[in-house]
Amino acid sequence: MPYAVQTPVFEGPFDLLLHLILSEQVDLYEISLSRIVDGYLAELERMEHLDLDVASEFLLIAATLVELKSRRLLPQSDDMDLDEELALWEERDLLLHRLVECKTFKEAAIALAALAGDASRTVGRTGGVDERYAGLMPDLLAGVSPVDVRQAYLRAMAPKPRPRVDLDHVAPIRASVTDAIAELVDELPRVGRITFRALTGDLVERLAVVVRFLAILELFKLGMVDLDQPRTFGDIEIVWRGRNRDGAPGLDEVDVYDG
Amino acid sequence: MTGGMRDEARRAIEAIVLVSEQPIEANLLGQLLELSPAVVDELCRELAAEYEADGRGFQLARVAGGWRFQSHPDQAPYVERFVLDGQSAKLSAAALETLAIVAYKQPISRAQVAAIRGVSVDGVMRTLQQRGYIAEIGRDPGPGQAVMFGTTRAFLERLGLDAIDDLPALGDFVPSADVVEQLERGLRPEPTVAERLANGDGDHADPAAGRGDGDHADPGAGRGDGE
Amino acid sequence: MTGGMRDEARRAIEAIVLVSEQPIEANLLGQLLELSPAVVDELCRELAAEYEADGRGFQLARVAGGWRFQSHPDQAPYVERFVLDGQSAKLSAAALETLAIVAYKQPISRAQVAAIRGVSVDGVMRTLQQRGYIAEIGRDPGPGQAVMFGTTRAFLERLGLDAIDDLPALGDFVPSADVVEQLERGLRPEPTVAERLANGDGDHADPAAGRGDGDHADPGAGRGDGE
Repeated sequence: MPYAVQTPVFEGPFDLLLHLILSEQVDLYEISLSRIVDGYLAELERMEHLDLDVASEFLLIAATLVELKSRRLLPQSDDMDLDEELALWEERDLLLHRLVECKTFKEAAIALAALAGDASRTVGRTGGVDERYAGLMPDLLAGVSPVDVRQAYLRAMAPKPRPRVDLDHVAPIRASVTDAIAELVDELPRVGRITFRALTGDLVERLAVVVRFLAILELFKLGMVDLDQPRTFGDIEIVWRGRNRDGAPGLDEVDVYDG
Repeated sequence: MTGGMRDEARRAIEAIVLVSEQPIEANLLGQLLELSPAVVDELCRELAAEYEADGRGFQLARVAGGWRFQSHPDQAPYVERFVLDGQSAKLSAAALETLAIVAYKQPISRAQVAAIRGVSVDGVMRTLQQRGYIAEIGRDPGPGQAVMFGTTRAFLERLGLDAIDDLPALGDFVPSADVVEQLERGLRPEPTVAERLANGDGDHADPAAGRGDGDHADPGAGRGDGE
Repeated sequence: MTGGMRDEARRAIEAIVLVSEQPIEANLLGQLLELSPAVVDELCRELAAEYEADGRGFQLARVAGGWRFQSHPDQAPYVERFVLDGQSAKLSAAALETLAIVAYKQPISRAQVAAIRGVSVDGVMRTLQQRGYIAEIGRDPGPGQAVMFGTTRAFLERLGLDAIDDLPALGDFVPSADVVEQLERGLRPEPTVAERLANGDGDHADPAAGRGDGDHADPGAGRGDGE
């Protein structure tokens, strides 16, 4: 498990993004969205390798990042829907705002830790009164009957209302890149050659599209598909290069094909 | 108030604060001694200064809205040796961040905290609640009636604060303009000024521009190169 | 022993004894400070004389073979007033629930009580123990050797019970004057079959009975029976 030792575990997508953008000691003008997106995706991949349950929060932010990056690749596009473009900008601003907010509370947390550290150097007295005064203690059970005790017990044992979790910020599905790869390894040999647009035509969820995109990149890296883009900014064509249709490799064996 | 009465009140304060199991409010001390809270606070400050001047191993301190006796921070090494159960386990980074959000944004719902942190906070919030640092302090009047959380006295005691207003201002922690600019640039979906200039000049030798072009042609390439 | 070392040791003694909830033996203090018990006793006597000379409202006293801080006897009137007025004279709902859990589940550890209540119970358990309603009654034989708590004779006496088995059984509930009173106060005890029958026969004009009917639909009603 060399990974576990080398790299920090990120608390969440903002944590990871802050790390990627702020830890690079580069000239301001050299910060590039592409590099950050690559770093983010590499980290996602690492988490999958570590068999961590990659939370949908990470994937949602990945979706936004990939979309931002893909916009960057297009020139001042004419065919882009203006609403879509505005929505993307809004999303970006929101993401930026959340990063700033997250960073603010990270700093605040450091200050709280310092306060707690100072405070832990003192211990308050809880010794209370000595036995001389024990008789004076008012009887706290005055007016309490055995039945009250039973009632209190039943109250205490009653199942607590389950905390209702607001899932607004979480995608309803948990898409996994690994699953997507498995699907593609099953599907691509049958079709041989397909455009990315066609491959994702039936997907409604943006997140699902992104996950497929990540899966394709993964397969490309492994040399199992070729990517071809005949026209600049045109459709991306995916060509299956896998050798053995029937013996479609399990993901564990995928590395064998590398190189 | 004569000097004798003053001495009398000071002694009574010492006795009562000593036997109180938690920080005791100036109000309550005032009621017991028939003094105004302001006078009580003044006498307590006097006593505190005296202990410090005498080099005592304890302090009279104002914590969580009341006065209490506590060991002097200097003596932490000895006290830690004695208080074996390390009474307050260290708070994790996640717990501290969550606590900071609740402290500054209270009252706040679990979902709102999760939105700020970008991850689910159910487990952390439950732990903080169990440890008594946060508590349910009401319900959102809105349609969802979400449970709203706030910090507790125990939180103030843990941080050695007198009141929640004594927290440093949140504004102190807002990232500097430099950092914000860096973040903004990291998420900028258009060519940077440098690139635009480079492209405009048609300077093909510029490696940055070259890299950009590579990306255009093949979305996978940049990634592959990086590996 | 130099003067500086002496001062250092005195301060450490003040700090440790202040935070200790029990009288602390010279032996133990000596171990912590790497001093002989005789020297510790000497330093403690010195400190005690100093507090007396300074007219402090507290004392350092030797009790039950150890040293402790306590309020000065001549401050007793104030301490009494504090004990009588200063503390809430009623058990909070939370404290009563904690006490009830200990009563029905004894022997039980602090952690087990906390697990049931879902919040930290350290403070409440300490108060209940100080009031003499619960006490340590042994140790868990398991690996953790957790302290196990149970209720005391005083608890039984206050409730007018002979033995812990005389607590109302959880399954069969006999309505009493208390229940009616509770209904009127808006608390909702779970009615049993017997009660339901009684209500069915009963006086429809009775507001308490009417409220009881509402409870029947409550799936929680059967819960008590299941215990």
